[in-house]
Amino acid sequence: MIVLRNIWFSYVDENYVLKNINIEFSRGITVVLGPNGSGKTTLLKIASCLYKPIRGEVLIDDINYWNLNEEEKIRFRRKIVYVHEKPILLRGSVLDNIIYGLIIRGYSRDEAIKKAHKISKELNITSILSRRTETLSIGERRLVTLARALVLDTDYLLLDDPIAHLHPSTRELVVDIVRSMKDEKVIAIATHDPLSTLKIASKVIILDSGRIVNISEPRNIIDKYILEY
Amino acid sequence: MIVLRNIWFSYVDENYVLKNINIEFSRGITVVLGPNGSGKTTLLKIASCLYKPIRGEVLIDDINYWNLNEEEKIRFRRKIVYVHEKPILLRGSVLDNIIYGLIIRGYSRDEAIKKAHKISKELNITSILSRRTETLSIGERRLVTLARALVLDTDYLLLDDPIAHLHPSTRELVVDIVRSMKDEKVIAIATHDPLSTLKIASKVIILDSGRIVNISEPRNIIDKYILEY
Amino acid sequence: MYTEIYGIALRSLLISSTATLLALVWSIPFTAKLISIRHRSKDIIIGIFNTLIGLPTVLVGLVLYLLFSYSGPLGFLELLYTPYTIIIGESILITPLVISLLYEVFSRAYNEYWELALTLGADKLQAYKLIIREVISDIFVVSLISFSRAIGELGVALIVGGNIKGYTRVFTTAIALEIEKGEFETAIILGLLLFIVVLSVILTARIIKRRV
Amino acid sequence: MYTEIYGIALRSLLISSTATLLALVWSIPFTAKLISIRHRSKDIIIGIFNTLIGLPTVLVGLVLYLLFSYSGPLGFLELLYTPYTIIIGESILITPLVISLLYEVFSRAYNEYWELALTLGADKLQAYKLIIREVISDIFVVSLISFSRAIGELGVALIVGGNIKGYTRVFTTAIALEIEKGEFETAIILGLLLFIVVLSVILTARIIKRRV
Amino acid sequence: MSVFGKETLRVLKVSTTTSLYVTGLLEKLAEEFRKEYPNVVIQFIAVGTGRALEIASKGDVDMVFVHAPSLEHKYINRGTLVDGHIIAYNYFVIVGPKDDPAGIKGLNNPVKALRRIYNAGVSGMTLFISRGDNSGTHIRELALWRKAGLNPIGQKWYIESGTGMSKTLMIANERKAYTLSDIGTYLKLKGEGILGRLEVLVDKGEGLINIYSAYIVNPEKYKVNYELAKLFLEFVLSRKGQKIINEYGRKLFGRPLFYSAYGKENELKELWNTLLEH
Ligand SMILES: Nc1ncnc2c1ncn2[C@@H]1O[C@H](COP(=O)(O)OP(=O)(O)OP(=O)(O)O)[C@@H](O)[C@H]1O
Ligand SMILES: Nc1ncnc2c1ncn2[C@@H]1O[C@H](COP(=O)(O)OP(=O)(O)OP(=O)(O)O)[C@@H](O)[C@H]1O
Ligand SMILES: [Mg+2]
Ligand SMILES: [Mg+2]
Repeated sequence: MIVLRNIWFSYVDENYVLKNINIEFSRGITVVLGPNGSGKTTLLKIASCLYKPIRGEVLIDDINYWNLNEEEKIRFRRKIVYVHEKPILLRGSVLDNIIYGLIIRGYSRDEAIKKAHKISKELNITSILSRRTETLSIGERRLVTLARALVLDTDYLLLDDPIAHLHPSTRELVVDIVRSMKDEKVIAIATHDPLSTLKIASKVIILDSGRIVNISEPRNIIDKYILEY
Repeated sequence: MIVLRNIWFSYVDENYVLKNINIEFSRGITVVLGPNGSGKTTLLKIASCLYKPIRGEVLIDDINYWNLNEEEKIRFRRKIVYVHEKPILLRGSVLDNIIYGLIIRGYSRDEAIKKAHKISKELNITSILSRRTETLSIGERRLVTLARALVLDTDYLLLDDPIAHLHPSTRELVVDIVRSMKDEKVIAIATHDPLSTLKIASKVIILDSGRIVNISEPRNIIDKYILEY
Repeated sequence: MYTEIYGIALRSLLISSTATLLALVWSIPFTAKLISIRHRSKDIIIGIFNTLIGLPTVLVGLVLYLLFSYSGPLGFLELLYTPYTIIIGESILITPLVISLLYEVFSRAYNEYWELALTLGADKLQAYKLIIREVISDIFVVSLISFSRAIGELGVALIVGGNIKGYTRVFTTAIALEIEKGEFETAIILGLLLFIVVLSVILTARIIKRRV
Repeated sequence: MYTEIYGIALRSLLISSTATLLALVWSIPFTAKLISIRHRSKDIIIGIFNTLIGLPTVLVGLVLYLLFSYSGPLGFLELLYTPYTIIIGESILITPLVISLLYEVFSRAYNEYWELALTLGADKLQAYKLIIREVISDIFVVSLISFSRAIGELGVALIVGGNIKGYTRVFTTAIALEIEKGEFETAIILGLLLFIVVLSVILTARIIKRRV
Repeated sequence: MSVFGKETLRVLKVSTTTSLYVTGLLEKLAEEFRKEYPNVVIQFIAVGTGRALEIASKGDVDMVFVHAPSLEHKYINRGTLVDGHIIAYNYFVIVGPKDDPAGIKGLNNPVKALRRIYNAGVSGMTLFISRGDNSGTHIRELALWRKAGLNPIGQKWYIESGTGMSKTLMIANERKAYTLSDIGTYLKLKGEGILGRLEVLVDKGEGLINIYSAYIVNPEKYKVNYELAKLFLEFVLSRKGQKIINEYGRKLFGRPLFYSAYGKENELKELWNTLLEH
């Protein structure tokens, strides 16, 4: 469980982009919605311990992350994976990218490649495994970053707008994979696509201008969004 | 009108990613659909004369662009604006970005700023006009690149996945603005969001593995996609 | 003594900063043009400039001497042993470094911004301007490094400047003279002064840059 | 004569490439560490290295001389007037340039990849490694430029090497001697040779890099 | 061939004034010496006289060849140098533009010549380039001005170049100016065709003698290869060595660059002593 308590955050001075945030990301899928610039990305980065809040506490499994020492921090960080909204790839092949997180966790190359093949099959990207990353289309890049994260099989999975730029059928594929992990993992998804995601959500958070304006069951929200179409 | 005739294109050697493409982008909105990596981006870049096809002709208003001299090329290019799928912003403020294309076309700074304010109001981004571009959220960046393109009021408008990362209501806003230009301009939109775009489309092109597999009226397609949900 | 050192410091600063500006004046357009060449020869050209960084300064000095000597082709200008030849010499000397560094800066920006500039309707000149504007702070760092290199070079200043007291004597030639005399302490003190002068220029410049 | 020039060329290459490697060995970890400092002092530190680029080589030579001299603190090593001191001296001399250039390279990559490395579970060392791997081709260009700078410097080689025939004579000291003797043609021919030797090294290196 | 040389050989390190090295004389002596002692390597470090002595006083060389009696004297007193011997001599020359605006050509009195140059300088007709670098040549030049009772320092026509002999001669040539030079460097550069506008105007007269001495660095104070240094010094002073010095350059430059000290030791020593007060 990731618990955020009284979180305040600003990039510059006193311009708070997150204001007194209190939430728990627990087992299942939490979908984070909100207008552009409302603070979704910032929130997920705080929850994945990439940004340190100005005030407030980030508790991972009841432990205050920012009080840990360097070594413990790394142990905790290895339980969490965050996928950026803008796909950032490493030089080299797609396969190199997918196995990177496994290699640094001490897996042998063979094991890592086996796992990489498995996830690639699920995401339908085996055909591009040997491609150099500079040559990918934007949707292909996104899929590689997803594969690179999912292959780690971490307890916590935070996905930032993961299905943007994906073709509808591929989007379904990703949603299905995430749904299948719902029972074992703490998953958070920031997205602008409530239609695809709400159906798998356990909880929905709506942000506006850095404040939580609604936390509720997906049922209540779906009607609102469906109406828009 | 932009006409592509027998277009072949490859990034490396003989690996054609566009194969014998024949289409016309004419007045109204052409929506380009297709799986990730099917060649949508490549197609739009060829149509906007950024890439030179390996074989085939690109005709803008019946003129073969690649036969023009440097000076004429620029005159033609100024009629076309292409918006990248990944937002690329210039250093400086949002306003600086929006007026850039006007300034280089010889507009006075005052005129340019007036136009920038108008389009910003339509896109609901006046509040961020003075922000430095490094500090924007991804959706905000996307909106700025759209504003920067739309403000130019060009005859040809080619948008590559323009509504990815946008919040549903903002997406509607963009779609409405584009719809309102439908009668005067040649517009092409590559997208993974048929639901939002097909309703304004005049023509739909479906790409797969670099080939056009379908050109038709939007009606015929909508049913197919709606079924998926 | 005090006024002499003051003169040396001022002279060194003026000569080297002018030389740096001069080198930028021709290196920026040249490099901007160079990156847009698709041809293979680009690699060879930049390889040559990389190599020219390693031309010993005394050799550059010698070639300039032969050019500007009374019996050389530019002798009629009567510029030898004046501060102006040092400026010319240093600007030529640092040009390969400036171009090599700018090349890396521009290539990166070129990939990112050239196409963007075209989509927004820029002609070639405007596209170059846009790229230069995007990397202006990198260009700035390149100029600091090159200025530092210029003020620290000895060979050109010595051979075409002549280390003439009160006229072409700069920090490096003064230091070399003290070393030759065996007056090591004086040399080191001059070196410290040079360090302090250049450091204050560079820190001031970096602070101004940060504010921009 | 032929074997002497052959010796000079080989010696210059060996000395300068070893010096470049040495400078990289300490500059890469140092700079990697430096970029991750959030403190303001980072600006001042890099400003100092920018400035040190401009220390005259003769001064660096002098300081090293005083260190390695028989009566200096490191005199017991008996390294003065050997090629090894030239290697040490050149590696120290080019360090500020190497660090200044690496700093720019690393800062850019740091902004892009540090956070990514953390999200994938990298510890600090692994994150540094990742950044270095991402910019390896830029590091490569930095080494070429620095190698060029090292092989072209005169002051250190002259003062701590002594330009001893057949032992510490390298291209630049040989050229300086010929100029001193007034044998300008020989100096220019040696300069051309130096150019050809370095150019072939650099072009070969760039071709290999392209293949990787 | 080993790139870094054969270090198993016995090595003699010698710091020397540039003028001796640049003419090639020392390499020639070393070459002949090695015919007798093939296992020996002699390494020359060619620098200005000031630095040559300073290096010696730090114990970095075994032997020095220099030509500035007053400086040498200082280091002898400090106990840096032992076994001093005059090995050769020649004459300083006053060189200047061929049209000789100061009218000193043929004078056999350098002091008189400097007076004329001074007057011509003051009236804006000519320039004088001084090395200004504390070298043996510079020290001698200052001594000559003092003898003439004149102090040109700071005047517009008196230019301090602060560089070695070659570059100073090059400046004099460009500027059509007078300067004091050692004959060796002058003839070498002249032979290379560089000094087209200059010629020797005064080469005789009291005060122009230039005395080269060799010393061994004090083995009681420093780690010095004394035996080898002694061996080389003895070779240089030997009939054979002195003959080499006397003959050197005669063919190439049409006149001798150096005269052997052989047989004139006492006479030269006296002259050397008179030069101390500078
Ligand atoms: N580096 C930064 N410096 C200053 N302000 C920033 C920075 N990054 C983001 N912001 C601002 O903080 C606010 C929240 O940004 P954030 O990226 O979290 O929004 P978001 O909800 O993820 O938006 P989007 O839906 O567009 O991704 C926005 O107003 C944004 O402009
Ligand atoms: N620079 C490149 N070098 C080599 N291959 C490339 C390059 N850019 C794109 N490709 C390949 O060309 C094909 C078409 O790419 P394109 O970007 O046009 O696809 P797309 O339809 O726009 O995909 P997406 O929906 O993901 O944006 C893909 O297979 C892609 O991997
Ligand atoms: Mg976001
Ligand atoms: Mg695309």
